[in-house]
Amino acid sequence: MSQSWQPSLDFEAAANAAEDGEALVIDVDGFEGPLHLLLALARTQKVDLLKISIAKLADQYLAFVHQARRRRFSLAADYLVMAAWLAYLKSRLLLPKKARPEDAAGDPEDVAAQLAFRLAKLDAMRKAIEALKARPQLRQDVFMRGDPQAVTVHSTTRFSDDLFGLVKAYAQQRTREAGRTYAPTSRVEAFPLEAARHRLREILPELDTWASLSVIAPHPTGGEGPSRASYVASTLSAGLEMVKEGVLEARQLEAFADLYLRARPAPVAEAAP
Amino acid sequence: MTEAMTEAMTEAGDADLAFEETGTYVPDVAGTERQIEALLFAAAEPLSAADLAARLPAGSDVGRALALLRQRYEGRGVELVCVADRWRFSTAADLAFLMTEEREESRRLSKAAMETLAIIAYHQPMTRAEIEQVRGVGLSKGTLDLLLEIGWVRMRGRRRSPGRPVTYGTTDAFLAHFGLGSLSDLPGVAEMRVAGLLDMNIPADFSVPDPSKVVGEEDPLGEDETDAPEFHQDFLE
Amino acid sequence: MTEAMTEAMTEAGDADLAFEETGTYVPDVAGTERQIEALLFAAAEPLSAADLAARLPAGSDVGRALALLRQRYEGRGVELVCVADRWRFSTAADLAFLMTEEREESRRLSKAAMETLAIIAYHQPMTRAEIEQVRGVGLSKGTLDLLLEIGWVRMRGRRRSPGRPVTYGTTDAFLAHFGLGSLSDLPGVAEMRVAGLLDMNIPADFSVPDPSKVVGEEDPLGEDETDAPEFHQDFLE
Repeated sequence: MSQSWQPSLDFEAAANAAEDGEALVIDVDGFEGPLHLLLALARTQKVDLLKISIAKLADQYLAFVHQARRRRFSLAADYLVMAAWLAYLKSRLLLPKKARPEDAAGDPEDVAAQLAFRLAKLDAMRKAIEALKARPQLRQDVFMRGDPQAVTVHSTTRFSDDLFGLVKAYAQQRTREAGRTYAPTSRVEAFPLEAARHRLREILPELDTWASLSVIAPHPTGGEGPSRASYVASTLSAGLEMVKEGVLEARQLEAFADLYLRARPAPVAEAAP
Repeated sequence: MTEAMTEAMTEAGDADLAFEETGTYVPDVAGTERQIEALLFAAAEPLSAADLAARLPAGSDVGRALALLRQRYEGRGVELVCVADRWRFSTAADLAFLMTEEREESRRLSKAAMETLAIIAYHQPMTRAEIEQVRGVGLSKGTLDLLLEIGWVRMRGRRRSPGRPVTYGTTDAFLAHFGLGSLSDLPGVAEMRVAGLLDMNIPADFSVPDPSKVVGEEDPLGEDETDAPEFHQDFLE
Repeated sequence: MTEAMTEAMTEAGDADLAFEETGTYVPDVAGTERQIEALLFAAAEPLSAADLAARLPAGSDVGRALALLRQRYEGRGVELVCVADRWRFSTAADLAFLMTEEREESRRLSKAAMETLAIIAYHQPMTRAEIEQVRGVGLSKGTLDLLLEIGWVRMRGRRRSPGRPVTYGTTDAFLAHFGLGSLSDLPGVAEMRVAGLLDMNIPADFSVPDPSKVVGEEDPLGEDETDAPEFHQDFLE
């Protein structure tokens, strides 16, 4: 088996793949998958991808995988399956054509052509990347007006939200909701009246001006504890009790409007020095 | 057109350095003019001659290039003006009438509104209480109003349940905006996973309803109900 | 400099209406050119010919004025370019070295992301499975997500095939970033299409070498590929 190809291999890809930091990258010296490795090998032959020798390519591939395996015990299954496949394909190609009935794998020459096609396709995409990268890119090579002129705007709103945003919002919120629903601590809790009373007395000094009940009532934290409705209801009940005691005043401008609470001003006699 | 300007234009694009008698390389003025043109165009604010000089190759004749550039743009739709010793391009004063045009302002929905819209889209018909139940937080009054106002959400009918709450659904305008042929084109669980939107640790029985199949019983809305948002629902539910 | 351009320049600033034989007033092209120049300079976003026409006096010859304007700015520090069917002024690419202050921290895409982007751009619409088929390797979760997030890739629709998978395509923002007028301006796309390299399956007339060559040494490929099995299935799945 020829070893001469190896020193000329382009290992630049290794550095590139390492920076990806993607968990699922199958990293064998920087080749993401069997096709990428095959393409790199085929390129070193410096021939038209359509005229590559599958037999030679198979040998090189097998040698590479063999080497890589020695250094890295856990080699991705993809590489091994491809190796087995290439070995099989090579054997089929080397055997003289016989009147053997076609098996499920099909004519080896067809399969080899298919492989050559896929390599040519991947190679075309590689070249496309280089061509794209070589183009002047916005905000790196070419720049738009840095200071667009203020135009008197008669604005009509157009929403720029797209389907991805919509689906993302849905998935995020459902995922969150699923976590909440399945959390073992999640259970219905009420905000005890005692606690509401205690809390209201605590913040009484701050209630020197009218404050809305919806602001005073605590907000639920995370997915646990009483619901917002329970907070509001208990705070309202406690507040009404304290109105009766004469330490609070309540006020509502009209039916269904916000309810406001305020500490009843202290009698002048007590406030005087 | 002045002599200098014509000359500058024929040399335009030629940013080579000219070799002067003194033996030092001096950037040619046409190249400098071009560079200043680009700098002033891309700058976020007006630049002084000193600002420009600091960003140009040493030895650039900023003053002369600015003069040429100003001449070049004279009478054009865009003019080079100097205000408080700083240079900038601005549109010609006589074209101001063009600049008072209407512009579409691109806006994005708030997170809450987007989530509400998504829930209505996937689960419709939904009552307000049901939306809150899925989101796990209360729905502020403005959120639904906004979606109704944009025209992406409509009142569909009334649920056959106590209180007969109003149900909400999406509109054709919603489909059109998001490029959907029909509600069945909304991506399902498989696509969400594929797009990386779902974690590995979501429950195994996680599913997304098929919004093209209406579940839950509802009655059509009454005649004059269609354009009155249900404010009292906010308090009843 | 062309005849038309010289003429246009001498008339520059003259936005008067010309009286034509037909008896209707028609805006003259030099005036239109000036107005377009101002509009595009002032705009924060690229404008399409239709956008421009909507903001210009009725009857303005936008197409001709744009052509003249493009010529006028050829080789200047600022150039008129058409991206994604929209027109914008942008600085000349060769002056990038001056623009250090305007340059944004470039988002360096991973090799996998770049490959995915190119595959989508050249083949769109593409399903995720098809992208994986071309790359010969699975697509990790974050890759498509990132491209969608940047706004260079969007969900386009669904393939009419079993499972109705979501298809992906590129956006106008992608074209704008790489300065492409349209998808047909993608580098090498015409050649690739002719060579059959953008087909998903090996084309019937795909040029394959003569199979009568020495087996095992030279390429032993067959001629008819009509029912060649999908190779990727053998090692990918």
